[in-house]
Amino acid sequence: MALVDKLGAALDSSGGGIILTTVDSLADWARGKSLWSMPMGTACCAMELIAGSFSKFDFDRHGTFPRPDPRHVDVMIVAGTITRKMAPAVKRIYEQMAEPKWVIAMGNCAVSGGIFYYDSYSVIRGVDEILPVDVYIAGCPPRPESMQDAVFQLREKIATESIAPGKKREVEFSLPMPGAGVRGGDAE
Amino acid sequence: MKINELREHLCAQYPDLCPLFSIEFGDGVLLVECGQLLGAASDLRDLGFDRLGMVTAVDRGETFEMVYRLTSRSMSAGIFLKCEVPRDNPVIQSLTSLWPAANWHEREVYDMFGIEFEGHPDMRRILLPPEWEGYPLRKDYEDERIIHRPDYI
Amino acid sequence: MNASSIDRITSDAGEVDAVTLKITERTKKIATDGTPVDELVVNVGPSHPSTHGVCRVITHVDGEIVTKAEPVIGYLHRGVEKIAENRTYLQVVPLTDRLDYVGSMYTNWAYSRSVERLAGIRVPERAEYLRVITCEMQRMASHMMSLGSTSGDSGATTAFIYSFDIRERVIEFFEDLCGSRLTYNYVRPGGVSMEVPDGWFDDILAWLPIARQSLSELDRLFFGNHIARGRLKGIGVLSAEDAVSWGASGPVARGSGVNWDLRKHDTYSVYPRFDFDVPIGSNGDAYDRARCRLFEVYESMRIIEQAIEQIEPGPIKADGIPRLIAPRPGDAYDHIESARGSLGVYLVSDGSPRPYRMKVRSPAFCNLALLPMLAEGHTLSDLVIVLGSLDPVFGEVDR
Amino acid sequence: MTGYVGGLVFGLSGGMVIALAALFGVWWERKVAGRIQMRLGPTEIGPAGVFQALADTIKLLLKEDITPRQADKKLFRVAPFLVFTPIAMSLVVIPFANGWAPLDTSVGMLFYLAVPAVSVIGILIAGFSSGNTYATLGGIRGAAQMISYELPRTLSVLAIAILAGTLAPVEVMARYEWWWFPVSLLGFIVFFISSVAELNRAPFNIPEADSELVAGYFADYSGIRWAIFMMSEYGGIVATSYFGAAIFLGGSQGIGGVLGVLLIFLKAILLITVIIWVGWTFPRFRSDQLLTLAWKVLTPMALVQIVIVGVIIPWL
Repeated sequence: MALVDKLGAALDSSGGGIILTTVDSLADWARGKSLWSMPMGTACCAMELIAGSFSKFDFDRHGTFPRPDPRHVDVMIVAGTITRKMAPAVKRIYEQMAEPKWVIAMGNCAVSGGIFYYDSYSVIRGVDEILPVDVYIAGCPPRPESMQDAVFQLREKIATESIAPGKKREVEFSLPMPGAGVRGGDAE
Repeated sequence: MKINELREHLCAQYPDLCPLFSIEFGDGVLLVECGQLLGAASDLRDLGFDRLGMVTAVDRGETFEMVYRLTSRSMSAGIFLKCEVPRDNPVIQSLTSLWPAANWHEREVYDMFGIEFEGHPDMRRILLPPEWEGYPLRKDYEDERIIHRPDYI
Repeated sequence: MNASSIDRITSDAGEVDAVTLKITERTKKIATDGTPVDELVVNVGPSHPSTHGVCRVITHVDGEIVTKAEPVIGYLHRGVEKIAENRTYLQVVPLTDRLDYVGSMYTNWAYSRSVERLAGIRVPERAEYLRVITCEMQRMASHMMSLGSTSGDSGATTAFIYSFDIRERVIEFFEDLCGSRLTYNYVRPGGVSMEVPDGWFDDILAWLPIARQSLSELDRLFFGNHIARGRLKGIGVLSAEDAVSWGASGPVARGSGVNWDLRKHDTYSVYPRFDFDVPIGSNGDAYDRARCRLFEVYESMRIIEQAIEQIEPGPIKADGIPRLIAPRPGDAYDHIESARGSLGVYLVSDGSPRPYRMKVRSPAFCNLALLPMLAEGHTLSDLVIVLGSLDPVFGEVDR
Repeated sequence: MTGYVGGLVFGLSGGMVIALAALFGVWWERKVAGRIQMRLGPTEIGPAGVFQALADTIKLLLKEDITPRQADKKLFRVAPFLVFTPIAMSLVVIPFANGWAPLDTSVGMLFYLAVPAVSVIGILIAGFSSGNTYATLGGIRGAAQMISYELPRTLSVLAIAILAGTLAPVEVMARYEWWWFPVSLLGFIVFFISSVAELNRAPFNIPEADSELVAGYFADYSGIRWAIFMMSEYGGIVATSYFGAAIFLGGSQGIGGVLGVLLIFLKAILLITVIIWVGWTFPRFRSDQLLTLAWKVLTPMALVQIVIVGVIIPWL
């Protein structure tokens, strides 16, 4: 358990609600704005993931920066087909990541097995069979723009999280459209 | 090189291989007995087929049809070398002594069809995990994890 | 680009002394109590920044020197060959897209050629030209990825991004053509799926000079760098004999001086109508392989220009292709020169509308088998360079 | 007692300075690298994304601090501070303004060259205690590299010390004359290259080597401990750039006040930018190339520089 979780639990139990809210909003702001990604590119989608961090799409604008080391990252982007042989490695890398951590399933293969859903003997049908997935992106492969959208959706999800274990925050989104939510977090 | 020239060339050099030669879809096919495989491959290599393009197998029910694709740079031609392996005793000579390229190809065939290669230095599964059971590309392969696609045709 | 460009590779190679760390004899280190000192086993992969996908290399190192490198593949084995047995001939085309995902057009084409041979389909000339144009553009895109990742592996991130910029433009052209950025499904049995949009050819012709300029910039930025040349020269030397006997093809074989390009020497489609050269290396090291790729991009541009000049209006699909192609029983193999080498598809038909067996002869699979031989004796830093210079795409290696 | 309080205040303010320097360095690096690569770099937080590094730091502070099971736990936890402390200490002798350094000592240059070199111990400990093959290799590479580049770096600074006749950076800045720059150019180049190597920055980042060793000696660190490694890296860049600007480029050139502070700041920024530029453009050295450069090129160059200065001195 990280120090911050202990702090959250202490604040929650001692009734320090206002402090907790303040710390929560700071934490969620920082976590949402600095989502470093572990590019778990296994197949075709990895190409779009690479394209996403390069000149044309530039995820670095949103503070999303690929780091190959699982210890340093916040979100694992599973881009591509996961096979039975690969699954233990993916799981292990997820376990190596430091809390708090999130998973984006990029592409149909990571969502459901995609084109390999039927008749394949070796493909895992969706990475959610082995990992808890936060955001799903459809597409075969999805465009890098959808990747950016996924980062924004993940920010919305992070905004509802509290540093106190098991607690949820109530957040009002400025754009209360179903499925749309805030684009770009609280910067706009 | 035209396929007929190839046949003439082959027949001139190795008369015993000549009757085994046939033409299918514009490609030369040499169907041999599995016992002769190594010798025939060696002959073809001397003839100028210096590259082993691929090794694969086809599940023909009672037998496995081994398919070797050889290509020749000097003749700009390719040829199939085929032989039938019985399903109940799938053992065949390895071509690793002639072409080191056969190493991984034969491992793949072993992985997918369970055909064992005699004289292969490293007969292990290559694509599937070592603990995998069964040989997926056999027609009778069954796995409860496969979801079969509904037939739309 | 003419013959002199090919000479340039050869003459350039002698410019800097090749730093070769290949050790022929290694003294076995013995601990004080008489037991041999264990080597460190470094597990590279299956998720590692420079394995180009999901390859695992179990590397034994003695200090920094690799004494044994054993690639473990199959982490992306999706069983495409089995799936294809349950799909109709046309339904297999999207599957082939996902094999060589850096160059989807090639597998499309190789598969389509195999089906056409099996079913006796004649492809209209315009379709052949479109196939050549798209596949040569795909070659540019694929080689830019390979060159970029070579520079990325050696630490030059900016060169990676510069080369990716060229690739990105090619992908934009493909997007205009068929609406997809990566998996095109464009080349299909009997022709191609779509007619080109208006002005597409003009846009390409206008862009090619810019691409040449960016390419020469990239050339200066990366290959002009002393460190880069030192990193690539003398690394992973592959002799011509080994290249042939190990079945290597494409830039890996040509970097070793094996003059073998299917477009030229076992020609297919409309390639005999174009004037182009095949760049050949002489030393067979990572540098020559990378240079071959760079010059092939220039040659591809020449081919594209000639093809756009020669192309004439006409049908883009063969007439009378049924939705369910059911060829007569038999087996056929056809191959094309992909960015990684000779890519072949072997199809067996039993007369039904589904292939009885499909086998993809993947060049990257054969090339990757060379890794243990090439990496041994080099440092751990060179292992990633050697792996990158073989340019494996694991969708195709593992299938 | 006052001594301790003063030390505490001084240490805390020093920590703040180095943290600020690191925040600025990270942001500047991402912006400069972005511009080099036809990108924008961070844009979202603050004007031109200037607070991006702040968000990163807060996030890293709040992240789980993992100590791997296979690690030597005590050493693993202490190693980041062993790297950070010497680098932070080296900032003490940097002249940030005309005639002022936090610690104006007569052996400032010696202090600056000697103290950060201690951080090699931290790197070695970090690598070994992680119990991870990548980290171990990274630690060994780091130690070999940092030790071999100590020599050319120290020799290169000697030339200026001879010219100025002092080892105090503040004094050097005061005595600087314009013609020292062409005379000590060779030494400056050696100093610059070997400093980049000392800092484990690209193209000398072979201990980190993100395409080979994933992250090298800090591969197993997460959260705040990893942030400390990053802070010491950027603190080191700032320290080196300021030191180089003061010693080789004349620093504030005798101009006092805010203008002088600005002048040395701009010179340091120039050097930081060059470090970033080179780092993102050049391929990484291989270990043997690295040692060849140190022993066959840089060390002789530094010796030649000393000879040049030695020849000139009698003519003054």
